[in-house]
Amino acid sequence: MTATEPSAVPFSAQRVRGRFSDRAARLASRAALALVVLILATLLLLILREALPALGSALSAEGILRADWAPLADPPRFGLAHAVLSTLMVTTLALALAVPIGFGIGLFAAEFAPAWLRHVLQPCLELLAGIPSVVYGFFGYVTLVAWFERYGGMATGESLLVGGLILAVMVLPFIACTSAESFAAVPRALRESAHSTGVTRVHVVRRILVPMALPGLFAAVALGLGRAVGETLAVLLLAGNSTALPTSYLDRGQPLTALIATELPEAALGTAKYHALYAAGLALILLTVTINSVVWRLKARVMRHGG
Amino acid sequence: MLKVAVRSKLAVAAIAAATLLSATSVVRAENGALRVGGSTTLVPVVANAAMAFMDSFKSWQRADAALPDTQLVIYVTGGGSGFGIKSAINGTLDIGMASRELKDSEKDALGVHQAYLVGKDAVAIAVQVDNPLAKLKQNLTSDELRKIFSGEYRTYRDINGSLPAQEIVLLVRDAGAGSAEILQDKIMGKAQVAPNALQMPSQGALLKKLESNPNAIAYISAGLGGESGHLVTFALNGVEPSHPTW
Amino acid sequence: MAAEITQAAPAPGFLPLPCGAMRSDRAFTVIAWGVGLVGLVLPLGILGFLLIEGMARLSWAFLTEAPAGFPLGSAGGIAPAILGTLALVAIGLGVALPLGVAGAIGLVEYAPEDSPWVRVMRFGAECLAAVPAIVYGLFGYAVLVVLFRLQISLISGALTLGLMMLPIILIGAEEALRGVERSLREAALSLGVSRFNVVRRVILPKALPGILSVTLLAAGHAAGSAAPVMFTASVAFARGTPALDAPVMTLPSHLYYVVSEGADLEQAYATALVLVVGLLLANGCAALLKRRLAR
Amino acid sequence: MDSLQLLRKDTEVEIATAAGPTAFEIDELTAGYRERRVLRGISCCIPERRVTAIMGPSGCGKSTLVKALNRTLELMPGGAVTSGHVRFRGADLHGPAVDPRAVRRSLGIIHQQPVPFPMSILENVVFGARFHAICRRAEREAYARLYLEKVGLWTEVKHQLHESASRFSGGQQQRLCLARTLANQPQAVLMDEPCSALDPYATRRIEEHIVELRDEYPVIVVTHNVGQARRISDYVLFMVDGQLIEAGPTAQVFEAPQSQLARDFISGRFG
Repeated sequence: MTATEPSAVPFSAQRVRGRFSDRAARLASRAALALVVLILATLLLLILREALPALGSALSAEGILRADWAPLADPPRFGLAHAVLSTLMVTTLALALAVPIGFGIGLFAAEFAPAWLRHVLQPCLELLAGIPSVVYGFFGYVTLVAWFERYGGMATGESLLVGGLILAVMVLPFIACTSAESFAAVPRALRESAHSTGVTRVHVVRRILVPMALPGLFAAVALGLGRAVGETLAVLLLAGNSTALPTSYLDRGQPLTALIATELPEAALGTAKYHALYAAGLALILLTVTINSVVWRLKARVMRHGG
Repeated sequence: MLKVAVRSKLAVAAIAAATLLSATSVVRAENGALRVGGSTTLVPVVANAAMAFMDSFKSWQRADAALPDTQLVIYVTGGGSGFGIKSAINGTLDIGMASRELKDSEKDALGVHQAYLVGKDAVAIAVQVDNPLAKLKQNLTSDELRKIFSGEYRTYRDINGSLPAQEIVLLVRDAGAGSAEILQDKIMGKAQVAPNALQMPSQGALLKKLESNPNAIAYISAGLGGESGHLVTFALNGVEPSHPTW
Repeated sequence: MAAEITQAAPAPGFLPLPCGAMRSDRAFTVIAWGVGLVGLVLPLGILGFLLIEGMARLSWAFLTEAPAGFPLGSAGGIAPAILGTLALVAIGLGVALPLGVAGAIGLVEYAPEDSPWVRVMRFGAECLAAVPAIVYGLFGYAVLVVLFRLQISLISGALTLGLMMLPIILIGAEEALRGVERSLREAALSLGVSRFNVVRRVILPKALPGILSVTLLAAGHAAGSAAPVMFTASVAFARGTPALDAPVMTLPSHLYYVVSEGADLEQAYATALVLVVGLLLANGCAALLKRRLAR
Repeated sequence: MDSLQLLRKDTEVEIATAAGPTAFEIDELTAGYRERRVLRGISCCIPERRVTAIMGPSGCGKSTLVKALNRTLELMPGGAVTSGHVRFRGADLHGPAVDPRAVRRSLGIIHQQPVPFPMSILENVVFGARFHAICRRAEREAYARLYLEKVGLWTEVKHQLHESASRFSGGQQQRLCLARTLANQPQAVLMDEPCSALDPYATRRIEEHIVELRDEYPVIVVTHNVGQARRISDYVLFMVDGQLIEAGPTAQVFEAPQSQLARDFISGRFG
C-alpha cells in the first residue's frame, strides 16, 4: 500500500504489517470455526437423515416406539422401547447412587479433609475418571457379575442392576470432582464469616455452601447424567444384552448404546434396521442435548438468583 | 449317515477373485493389505491361519509368482456373519466370512463373487454338566427346543415337573450370527427367540458363559462344545451332534 | 414485643450451644468422613485389583510382541494394539488440535464478546462434547467408512477420534484463553502491536499449559474409547507398523475382543493394566500442567 | 487488674491508665500458620466498654491477633495458637470444656470485606441468632428490625427484607454484617479493618457506629489507618512484626510515643 513515504503517513509501515497478519489470523480462525460448525452440522444432519426413514412410522404398531426388537421375525420389527427403557433404568440407578455419594465426597474434599488427604483424594478421583469404559466393563464382568451369580442367587449376573452399579462408579468421579470444585469455589471470606457467628459446620454447609454451590451441583449431576446415558462398552458387557422389555433391575436389558454396538456391524446400508439404529443414535443426541440445555438454563437462573 | 442335529455350512463368501491364496485384484491396496472379517466362529481359525501364512511367505510374490512383490499383510476381524457378508457387499472387507448359506438376495447384491466352503460344523444344543436338564435328558425334540427358546418354558420345572423351578437362562448369539439364523430357520419357524435371552458377542464368549452358568442353555458350535469338558450336548430328535459324516 | 427481645445482660463465660445442633454436627462429620473414604478406597481398590491380577502376565515381551496362541490373543503380546492406539490418537490430534485451538482463538479474540453467535457456538460445542462416543462411531462409519470409501482403516478411525476430541479441545482452549488476565491483554495491545501478535506472543504462551492439559485429557479419553473405533478402524488382529489406509488393533478394542471371545482372562487383565497405566500417565501429566497453571 | 498493661518481660514497659475493668487478658500468646510464627508472645489487657485500636504495618499480625481472640484463626489452613492464654472476663478461651463455636458466638467479628450471605437480608440478620435459638421463627422480623435500626439500615431496607443483599453498596453490606454480628448477642465486638474496603462517607458511618458500640461492648478495631485510630479509639496497641511495641491511652501514644518505631509509624514515615 502507501508505505513508500513513511513520513507522510506516520506509523504506516507498522500498521500495514500488523493489519495484514491480523487479517490473515482472523480469516484463518474464522475459517477454522466455520469448518468446525460445518463438520458438526454434517454430523447432526447425517444422523438425522439416516434416522428419518425410521421416524416416519415411529408411532405405528410396527414403528420404533411401539414395536419390540425382533430382527429375525417375518417381517422384522425394530422397536427401540426396550433400549430406551434400559437406558433410563441404568441411568436412574447410577445417578441415584452416584449423586449422594459424589456430593458427599465433594463436600468431604472441600470441607472436611485435611490438606494431605485432599492431595491424595484428588488424584484418586482423577484415576477413577481416567479408567476407560471397556476396563470398567471387564472389571464388572470378573467381579460383580461373578459375585452376583455365585452369592446373589441370580440366574445370570448380567443385569441392569450390575450395569447400573458399575455405571455409578464410572460417573462418581465426575460428580465428586465437579461438586468439590463448586464447594471449594465458595469464597473463603463467606465461610469464615459464617463460622465466626459460632454456628456448627452442618449449619454452614446447609445455609451457605449448598446454596452457593448449587449451580455447580446442577452441572455435576448433568455431567454425570450425560456420561451415564452415553456409556457403551460397560453396559454392553454387563447389562445382559437382551431385547426384552425390562421390568425390574434384576432383568437383563440392552441400553441404546449397547443396541447400536451389537447391531450396527450387520445392519446393511439403507435397511430398516440401519435406519432404526441411527434413530437410536439420534435419540442419544437428543437426550444429551436436552440435558445440556436444561442445565444451561438452570445454571443461568440459579446464578442470577444466588448473586 | 447324515445324523447331525442342526447342520450349518461354514461358508466363506468372498467378492470377485478374492481368494486367500491366489488373490490378484484383491491386493489392490499398494501396501498389499487383505481384509478378512465376519463370523466369529471362524475368527480364531482364520486369524491363526493368516498369521502363519504371513510368517511363511512375507511377500505376495513369494506366495504366488503372479502377484506383485509387496509385503503380505492380512487383517482379520470378527463382527458376525451378517457383518462379513455386508462388508463384502459394500467393499469394506475383501473377504467376508459367514457361518451360514448365502441368501439369494445377498448373492445378487454381491454380484460377481466366489464363495468357498472351508468347513462344516454342527450346531449343538448344550448345557453345563451341573444343569438340571443334563441329568434328566439326553434328547430334546424340536418342539421342546422351540418352547425352550421361545420362552414358553420359563423355568426348568416347566419342562419337567420333577425339575427345580430355576430360571432357564437362554444364551443366544446376536441376530447377525449364522447360528442364530440357523436356529430361526430350522427350529423356531414363525416363533421368536425369547427377548430376555442374553445375546453373546461371540462363540467364545458364549462358551465361557455356558461353562460357568449352570442355569444356561445354548446353541453352540458342536466342535467347541464337544471339546469342553464342562458341557453336555443333547441329541435332537434322536440324532447326536457328533461325528458328522458329510 | 421489641422490649422482650432486647439483649441479655453480659454474663461471664460462654453460653452453651443448642445441643441438638451439636449432635447432628457430630453425626454429619462422621458421615462425611465415611463417604469421603469411599472416594479413596474405590479407585485404589480397582487399581490394586488390576495390578495384582495383571502383573502376572506383564513383561517386556508382552509389550513388544504380537498376539499369539489359539484363539489368537490368548498368548503373546499386545504391541500392535499399543502402536495402533498411539497412531490413532496422534493423527486424530493432528486434526483436532489445530482446528480446536484456531477455533478457540476465533471465539475469544476475533468475535465480539458475548455476541449471540459466540454463545450458540459454545453451547453447540458443549453439547457435542457430551454426545456419546458411540454416536461418533455411527457418524464415522456412515461418512468415512462407507460414503468416502476410506474403509475400516487408521485414517477413518483417526478422523472419527479427531471429531470426538474437537469439541473438548475447543472448549478447553477457549477457557484457557479466556483465563489469561485481561490486564495482560490490554497492556500488550496498548503497545500498538497487532492482535495476532498479541495472541501469538503473549496470550498463547500464557494459555499453553491449559491447552496442553485439556489436549492430554481429550487424548486420554479418545485412547480409551472402544466405541468409536469399533466400526471405523479396529480389527481383531493386525501386525506390522500401522499404515493410513490399513486397519489397526487398539488397546480398548483388543481388551473387548479378548473378553468377548473369552480367550484368556490373564491376558485381559494385563491388557487392561497397560491401558489404565498409560491413561493414568497421560492424565497425570494433564493434572500436573493444570496445577502448574493454577499457581 | 485495673490498668492496661504492657507486660513485655524484656523491656518491662508498663503504662498505667485510668481504665475500668478488664475484658480480655492476653498472656504470652504465640500463634501462626504451620511453620510461620506470626504472633511472638503478646501480653496485654484490654478494657471493658472502650474502643481499643490495634495498629501496625501490614503483616505485623494484627488480623491474626483478632482471629485468635475469637478462635476463628483455627479455621484458616494451618492456623493455630501455639502457646499462651487468652481470658475473656476470666474465662479461658482455650479451656478444655470450651466449644470454639461458643467463643465465636460470644465474641462477634466483622471482617475487612463485607460478606453478605447468599440469602435474603432478613435471613442474613438472623442467621446466627436463629441457630443459637435467640429468636423464634415468629419474631424474626421484629428481631431483625431491632438490629437493622441499630446500624441505621432499617429505613433503607424495610421494603426489601426478602431480597438478596448482593446489590447493596459496600457500606450498606458492612452495616448489614454488623447487624448480623450484633443480632448474635455477642459480649464483645472485634473488627478487622472494617473500613478498608469502603469509601470515606461509608467509613464515617461505620466509625460512628463503632463509637456508639462502646456503650455496650468492649470493642477491638484493627486498623492500619492512623487517623482512624486517633478518631475512634480510647486505647491503642501498636504492633510490629508479631510483637507488641507500645500500648496506652490513645492521646498518650499519639502525643508522646515512647519508641522510635511508633513515632515513625504515626508520623507516616513507614507502614
